[in-house]
Amino acid sequence: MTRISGRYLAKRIVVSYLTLLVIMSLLFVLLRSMPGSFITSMINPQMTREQIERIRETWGLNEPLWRQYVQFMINYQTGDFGRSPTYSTAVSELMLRRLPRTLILFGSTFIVGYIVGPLVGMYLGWWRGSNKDKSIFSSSLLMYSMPSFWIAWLFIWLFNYHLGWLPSSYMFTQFPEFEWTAFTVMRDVLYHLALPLLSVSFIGWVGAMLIMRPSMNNVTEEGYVFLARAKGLSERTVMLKHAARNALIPVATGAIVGLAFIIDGAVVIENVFSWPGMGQLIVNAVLSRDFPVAQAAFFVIAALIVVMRLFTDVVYTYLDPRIKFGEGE
Amino acid sequence: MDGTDDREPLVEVENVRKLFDLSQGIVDTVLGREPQPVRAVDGVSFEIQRGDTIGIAGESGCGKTTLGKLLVKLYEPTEGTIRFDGREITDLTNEEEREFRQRVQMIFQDPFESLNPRMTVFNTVEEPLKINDMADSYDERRRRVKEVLEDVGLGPADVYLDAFPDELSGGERQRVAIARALVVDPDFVVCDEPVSMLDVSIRAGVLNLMKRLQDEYGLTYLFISHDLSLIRYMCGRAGIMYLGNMIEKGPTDDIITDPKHPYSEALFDAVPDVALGDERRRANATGEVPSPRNPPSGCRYHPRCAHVIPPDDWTGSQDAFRRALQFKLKVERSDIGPETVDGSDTSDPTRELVEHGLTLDVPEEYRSETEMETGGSRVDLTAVDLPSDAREALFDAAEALNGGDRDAALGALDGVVTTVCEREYPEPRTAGSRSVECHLYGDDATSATDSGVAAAPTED
Amino acid sequence: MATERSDDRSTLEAARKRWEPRFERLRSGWSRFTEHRMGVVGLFIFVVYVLWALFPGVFAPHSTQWVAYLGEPPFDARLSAEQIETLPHPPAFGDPFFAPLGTNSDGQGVLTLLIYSAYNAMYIGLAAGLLSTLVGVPLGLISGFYGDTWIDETIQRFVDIMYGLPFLPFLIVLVAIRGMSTTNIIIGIAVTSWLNNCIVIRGETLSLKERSYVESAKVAGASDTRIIFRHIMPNVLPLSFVYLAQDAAGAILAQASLAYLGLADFTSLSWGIMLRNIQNSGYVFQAWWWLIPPGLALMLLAAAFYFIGFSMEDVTNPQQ
Amino acid sequence: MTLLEVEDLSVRYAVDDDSAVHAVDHVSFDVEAGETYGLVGESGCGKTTLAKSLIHLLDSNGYVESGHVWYDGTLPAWEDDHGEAKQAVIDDPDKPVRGDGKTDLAALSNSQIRDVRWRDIALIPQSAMNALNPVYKVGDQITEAILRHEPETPKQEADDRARDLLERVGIEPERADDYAHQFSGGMKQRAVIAMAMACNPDMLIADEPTTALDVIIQDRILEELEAIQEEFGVSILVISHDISVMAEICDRMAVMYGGKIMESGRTRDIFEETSNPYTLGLKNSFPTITEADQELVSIPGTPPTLRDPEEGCRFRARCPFAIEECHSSHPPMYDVEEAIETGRLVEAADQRAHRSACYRVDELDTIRTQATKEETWTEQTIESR
Repeated sequence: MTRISGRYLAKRIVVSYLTLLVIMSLLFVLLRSMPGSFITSMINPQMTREQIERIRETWGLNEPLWRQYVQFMINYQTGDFGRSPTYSTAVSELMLRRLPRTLILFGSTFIVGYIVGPLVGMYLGWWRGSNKDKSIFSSSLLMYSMPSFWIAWLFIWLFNYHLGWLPSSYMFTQFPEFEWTAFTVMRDVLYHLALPLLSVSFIGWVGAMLIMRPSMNNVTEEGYVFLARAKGLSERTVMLKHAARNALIPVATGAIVGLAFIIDGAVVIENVFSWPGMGQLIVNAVLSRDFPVAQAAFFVIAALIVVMRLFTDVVYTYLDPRIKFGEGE
Repeated sequence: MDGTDDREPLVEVENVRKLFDLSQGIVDTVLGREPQPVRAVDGVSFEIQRGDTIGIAGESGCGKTTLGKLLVKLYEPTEGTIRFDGREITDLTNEEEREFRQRVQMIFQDPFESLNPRMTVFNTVEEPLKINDMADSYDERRRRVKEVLEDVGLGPADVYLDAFPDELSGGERQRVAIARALVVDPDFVVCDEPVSMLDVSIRAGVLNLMKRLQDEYGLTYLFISHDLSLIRYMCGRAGIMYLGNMIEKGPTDDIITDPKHPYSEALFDAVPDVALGDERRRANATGEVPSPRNPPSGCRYHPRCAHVIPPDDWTGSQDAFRRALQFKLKVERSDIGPETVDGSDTSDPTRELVEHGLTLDVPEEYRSETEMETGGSRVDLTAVDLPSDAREALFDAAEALNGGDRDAALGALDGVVTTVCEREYPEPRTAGSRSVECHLYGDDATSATDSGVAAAPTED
Repeated sequence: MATERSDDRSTLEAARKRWEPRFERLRSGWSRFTEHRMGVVGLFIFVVYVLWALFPGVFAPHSTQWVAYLGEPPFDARLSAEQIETLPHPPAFGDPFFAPLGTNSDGQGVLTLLIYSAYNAMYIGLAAGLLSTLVGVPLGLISGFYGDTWIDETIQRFVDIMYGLPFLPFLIVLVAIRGMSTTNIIIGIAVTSWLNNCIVIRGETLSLKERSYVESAKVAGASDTRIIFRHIMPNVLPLSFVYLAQDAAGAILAQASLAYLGLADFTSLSWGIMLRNIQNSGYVFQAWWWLIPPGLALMLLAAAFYFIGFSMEDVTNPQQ
Repeated sequence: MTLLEVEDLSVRYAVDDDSAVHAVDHVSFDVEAGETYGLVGESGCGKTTLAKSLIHLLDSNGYVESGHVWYDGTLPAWEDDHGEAKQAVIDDPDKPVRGDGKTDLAALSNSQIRDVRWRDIALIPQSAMNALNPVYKVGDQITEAILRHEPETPKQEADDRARDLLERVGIEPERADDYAHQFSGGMKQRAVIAMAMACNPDMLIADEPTTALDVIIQDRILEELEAIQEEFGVSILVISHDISVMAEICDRMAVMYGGKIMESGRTRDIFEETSNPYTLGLKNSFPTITEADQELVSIPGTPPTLRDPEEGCRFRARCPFAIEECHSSHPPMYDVEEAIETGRLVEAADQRAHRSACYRVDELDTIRTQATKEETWTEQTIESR
């Protein structure tokens, strides 16, 4: 019965696509504007002339710049990210392999952050100015101020080094003594996920809280909250049903900023925990000057954000009937 | 107030239109969305004589504020011309524009928003002098500012000079705003609801101040308000606006004691009065003001009008025609269909729908008895004096609606339920001392009565 | 600005009259700020760090060249194998040497490094915050002031796209390509962090623009620049300070992350580099005196910025 | 029969530790069953605070300092089968129920007053335009109120009742499935009225019911309120700053200033036998549409801030008739008829009589004559006193 405004969605899809095009172009510009040429870093003195020539050719460096650009854009849109010199496979394959692993970490932290954050924000916004609000808010800001890798180390020190409860690296047990079934694998992944998830979420929820708190506080002034009280509803119902539901609307639009923040945390955390995802990949690629991989990894993460943003747009239309019926914006 | 036309008018507004395009983003353009401008002011003409106070009245969204802002050049008109002191204000040279900015000022509605919270009273009032290079020195500006502050009743001025707006009361703020407008000694001041945010006991003081300053400074006012009693108190002449049109203009007393346009009539009927005694007549208008983004065709008021004009060959009563027109409008707005009736009349669902569609959304005193009995959900068909062809058309339409075919329903009504008010915009015409934009008056009016009050409901 | 020919005293008097109400305002704003304990704490931490950054020699027990057992250069000896064995050394107060927070594996005093690194963090935070404010605020002002025109549309679409960029991966790629200097890091952070600034300032400008005091200024003949600078900017500046503080905090943390990932200038003294060195030398879980202080220092500085920022938001928020 | 007796009610807003805004100060009045009672006054006079305090809807820093709100009706738990208070409850000294079965709403706890809200006293808030929650269907918001107070009602029945109520106020019942943004301003106001009648309360508080509306819609809403009252027999407590609206719909009214009632009585008495300097001043400054050449006179000065007010009549600083006595204490509510007939100042025994808080009610003729003259109200004459 509730139909989502097709026009609104169409608009968001067009914007998303344009965004991806611009990100691709940006990548192209960034790489070609490198001091010297970016392939110098891939060439070592042992290479033969032919080898060097072949690299130049695969990168199309002999073509005029605009042809290179067109070719680059076509390749990227068809999912052809070139070949990696260090991993010596097609970059796209590498991406496909790494993406699900990263999604597990990104996705779970996103979910945890966007459950905890709005809940705490709701509570603080409702009681804004109270002593509880002041102390919880300033402590969450302290959490928000912690370097993510540092807090991860502290967690490892406590839960792994000191207590020995949880593993401190990798996604799977390296030499498992159990049978590989879907269940054991899942359990094993969750076991390895625990600390990285805790580390990113420890900081990541604050972003959502920072949006929810003032939003909730604004909503308490609204006429419908007053009316809900006048109807004799309990404070709890007024807060949860009438206030929080409306206060969530800006959180959905702000979710994308928080998502980017969580991704930043996750990229660092992947490196701390040797989680074999995109974050680890992009850092390794950059350090080993494997530009095809770095470039593609960056693009995939950006695309992930764009897709997530489309998703939050849908959530947004669900939350706000004014958009759902194509009348707001 | 009449008969002053031999003087040169200070402000002449000729057929001015102002459309606000809702901005079209790049993406909307790509997706081919139709732009739908808001027709804020839609063809308004009038003149203001020197020294007069002319009132602009109307409900929210009628375009009165936009009109005011057009006159002070805050907006550029989309169409039409505005002349100030004989000069068209759209093509002023820089020098002329400076002069214009000195001679024309505006006072805004909300005294809590019209003063910059980070500027002192002195800085606020001084600013127009500074911008227009009107005083040579700081001391001179200070002297002038003090003088004006005392003129507007904020004396001794020294107390106020260094105050910030949030330290002042609403009445004091509005006086500061007036001082700011008057500090450059203007000729023409547009006052946009200057007292609507003020408490009643303070209002009169500001209004009387404005009247006094008019004499002292030789001002001409355009006084915008939704409050008709204020218009009456302040203005010799007035114009009533509805959806961007000035539907009636003339001497205020005449408009109020004997409104010509059906909308003016409804508007004045609706004003409650402290004078107790006889029950006041309620406003005879259906529904609410439609969106200015998509205004009705012809006379903008015809969908709500009590005196909407039936076609020449209409043999029934005017009330019956008004009801039939309401039926048609409900079909157009998709406000009627099998789901809007409760289906209690299983024997004749078509008749039920017709009787539902013919009801009027008006105060009780204008409803028929059968309407009252059903709580406004049905009207007895026999009590509506419909011509037979109209009756047939309505039944055809209702049948089509019950069958789910809205277009066929509209087709059935087409040509039968039709009115000049819907087809043509009424050009302004003279009625007594006023100019009225209504088909009831003038040559082409068929059922015009001079008072503008048409026949009472048909049961009589 | 009172340039007329009058004697100095009246000029002074006039100036005093004009500025007094403003000072009064600042004073009352300050007293409202100090009601927020969080903001006062933030300000205190901030001041301490500023002092560290400006006069590290006053606060640090040693110079950065100081080495455990050997003292200040020039050295007349080398570290013996047993001495090296004891490094990193836990906190020591006079015996065998003075290092209240211990030493790192090279024998440098942790407290000394900590204090000398404040400059770097301050520099990066303030420079990146200022830079992103300088980009974001004018763009936001322009976008808001010319709201609903092609200028606004262009800026907003650009912002939209920039929001699609993952911040840290973008920094990683940027620094990898352009080089790992501090300047590049600052520019990179500024390029990606002005967005919030721009959006918020735009929103505020859009609403301020509709205030009748802006229209009133237009009617009085004020030019666009006068309206922007005299009527809109003073009302959005407090808000932009809030975002400057947030951007500064974000920049400090981003730089630390880059350092950890091995993408920072290793010759500079910075808390991020200190943490990186712990990992490189493999003492993360052994030398708590080396691990905790730099992280804490980072956290407190970022928190100080956030505390100041959010308290200012409360003070300047007209709704309160 | 008296439905509501407000007895010596004082409401304060705590500003900081040691000062408070005396928003409502020792106010007493009665509302009869089925009548429309008006509270009129300018902004900040305490009229809205007074109304909100009746059912404990004050902002968090507001509190009732003293006084009683006797209401003819009680908590569901304390009711017998006829809806009257149980004898056992009346006899229980711990329960705030009086011998005649009236309950002191001011003494109820937060959870107790929630049972009274909407079921006994419904409220149309000041900003009825924003009173509908944008994310829920309008019908569901009405059903919510029904289910809150009559939890045994089947969902379907509650829904049907919501639709009936909407139809009753002139909204097509199928619009119950719409969201608030799909309603026009007038329809929102009607929907809130429908919602207010959902649990068939005995009393309706309408806080500025027409302030944001255009005049034609206002006209229709006023008609709707009258019709509702006729049909449901509900008492309406109207709060407004617009004395012309009050004149039209109220049976009786009270004029408030500075947290005090200055004058109260039948509407006709207040307008035709005005007996308080403030009311006289208010009438002087209010323009009417019917009079051609009226002269408006404003009351000089501004309303007092009510933060720790001084002793004396709240209006004395703006009053041209102030005498020495006015500085001593705020005058009690004198019986006007008594003062006119016998020339004596007697505190009104009956809350329903025509009352005026002025030490000079015995000189009404002089005051009324002088009040019509503009020079009486100019600033100088008042300051010279």
